[in-house]
Amino acid sequence: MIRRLFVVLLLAVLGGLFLALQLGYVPDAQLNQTAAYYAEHGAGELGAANLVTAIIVTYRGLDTLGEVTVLFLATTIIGLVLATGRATISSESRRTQVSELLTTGSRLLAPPIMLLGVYVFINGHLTPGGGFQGGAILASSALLLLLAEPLRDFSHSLIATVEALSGSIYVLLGLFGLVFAGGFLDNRFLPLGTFGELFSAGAIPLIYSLIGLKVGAEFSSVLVHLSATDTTEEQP
Amino acid sequence: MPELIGSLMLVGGAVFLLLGGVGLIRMPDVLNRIQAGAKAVTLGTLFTLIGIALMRPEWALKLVLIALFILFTNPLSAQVLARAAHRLGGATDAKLTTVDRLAEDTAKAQQ
Amino acid sequence: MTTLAMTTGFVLILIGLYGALTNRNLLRMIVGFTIADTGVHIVLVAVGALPGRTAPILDAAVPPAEALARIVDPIPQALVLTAIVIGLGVTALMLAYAYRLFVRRGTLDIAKMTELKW
Amino acid sequence: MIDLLILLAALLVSVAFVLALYRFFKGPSAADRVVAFDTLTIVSITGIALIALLNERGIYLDVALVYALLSFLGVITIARYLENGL
Amino acid sequence: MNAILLLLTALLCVAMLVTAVTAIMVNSTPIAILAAGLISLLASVVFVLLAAPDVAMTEAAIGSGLTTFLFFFVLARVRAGSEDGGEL
Repeated sequence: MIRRLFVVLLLAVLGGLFLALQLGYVPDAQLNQTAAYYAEHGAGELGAANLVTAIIVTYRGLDTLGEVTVLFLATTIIGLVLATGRATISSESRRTQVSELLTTGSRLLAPPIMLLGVYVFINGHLTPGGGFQGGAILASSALLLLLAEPLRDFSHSLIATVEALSGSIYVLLGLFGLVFAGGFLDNRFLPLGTFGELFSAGAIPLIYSLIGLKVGAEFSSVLVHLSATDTTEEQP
Repeated sequence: MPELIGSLMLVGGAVFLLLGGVGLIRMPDVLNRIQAGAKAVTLGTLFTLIGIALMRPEWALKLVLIALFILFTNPLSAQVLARAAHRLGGATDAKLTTVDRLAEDTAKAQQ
Repeated sequence: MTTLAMTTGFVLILIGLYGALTNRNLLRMIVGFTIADTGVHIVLVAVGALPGRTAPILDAAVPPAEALARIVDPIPQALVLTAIVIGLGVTALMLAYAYRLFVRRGTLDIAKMTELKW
Repeated sequence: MIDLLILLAALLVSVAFVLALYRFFKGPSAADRVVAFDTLTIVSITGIALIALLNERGIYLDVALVYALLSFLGVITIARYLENGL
Repeated sequence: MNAILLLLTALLCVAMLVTAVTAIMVNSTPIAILAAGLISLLASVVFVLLAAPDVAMTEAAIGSGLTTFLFFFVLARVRAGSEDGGEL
């Protein structure tokens, strides 16, 4: 009981802090300096219609590289933690069969979902979306296949290859920017093209597609690792 | 004129959504609620999407795609859910339901 | 609208923290953590959303010349975008640890894990 | 006239949302709650389309696209969990 | 038109708060996880209202399928092993 009281006290202090923040908050009428620069020059400098994409891929590209690294580390640790956990719970109950409709439907729906993921990250510089969303959608199609056929063997080596290749090419493209254009991860070593078309904005679609493939491979590997935790033989 | 027809269809679809919601409250057991939640709501969403497509013809392609996806995915989830509810037991009100083909089939398959 | 969303975000953080601190089941603690995470995202996006403006994506509706006067702040959105993805990685990591703990101990009750108590 | 009709549609959708939410909180069995969850996601698609219409931004529809194609995954996961399939 | 958007925001915010309280207070773990998934779906609509479609798309893609799957998968493994945690 004393512990709960302590928790409530802590939350009350935190709530008071939040209340002060909330009451003192006045919404800006105009963009602040950084945002105004991005809004004014983003489209002209980089040729990207989606300013969020421009910030993630180019202006704050180094942060994104760090973030992808964090994600890679998390995935690796999950693989390590679960790889030693193969000897599992003894009372593994028998799984219920998948209904035929789900199997057929998943075979029908997985390709469109994958296609939507590719559409989302290729059009990342024009419409909402981009590599992270597209990667999550790609992993969702893997999830659908996993739900429909729990015993399906996903190729670990394929996932690892895609992840490693896209990661290396991503860094390589960043170095291209350093050599041929203004700096690391600069997208202007390819022509900027016409504003608002698919093949525009320099290397942004290329870089974001690579991020999408990498994120998709990482999430898929998390899902596959988790689902492979029991290796007990299943009744057909 | 297409704007007016579109907004009328929008209201019609919203009425179907409302009916689906009422059905979700009023229906007696899980399987009946799945009927209301899947069929009426899917129809209502299709109507609203078509209505908006009539109001803004330049968005029509995306709206049709959304409608197509809903037509593909919603029956699938409703069927899987209904099967799970049936397997859990207690999904139907025994006084109202007299025919249960899935249970018959399962019994036949196990023999 | 912005104020409403921001208040909701703050209250969600408090509710999620309460759940994470008072529950004894590890999975329930992770659920509370997820809720607090969502609250943080909402607060950050609400800070960047200026009233009466539109999304920072330039197309026929918002030509680049009008961008300065009509779009919201894109920087918090970029931050939150990456935060959500990292959040999923962190949640998956926590769940993997919880699963390992369960395999070792046969329980998810935090009160039964006593090595770190003194 | 058209504005009034859109307002009416938004109100009806809101009422449907509240009804489904009521079923989510009350629902005696877990399956009831999942049905309400499914309904809520589909009602939300209409909500997003309405928001896009009111803001005059067609790009918001992309969110509805992702919503329509992915929201059923959650329902299928829960259904498989309920029938001991995971 | 602004009134409608305000109404929708208020509705979604109240729904999120009530769902969060449910997720914390309810006794069964699966329903708590379901409520957390509902919060992230509602949050993605709020993000659209706050003019952040990118964030909304991320939340919709990740919150609905992947998070729910991870939680329920671990929960199913735990339920297979013992009694605590998995009852409905």
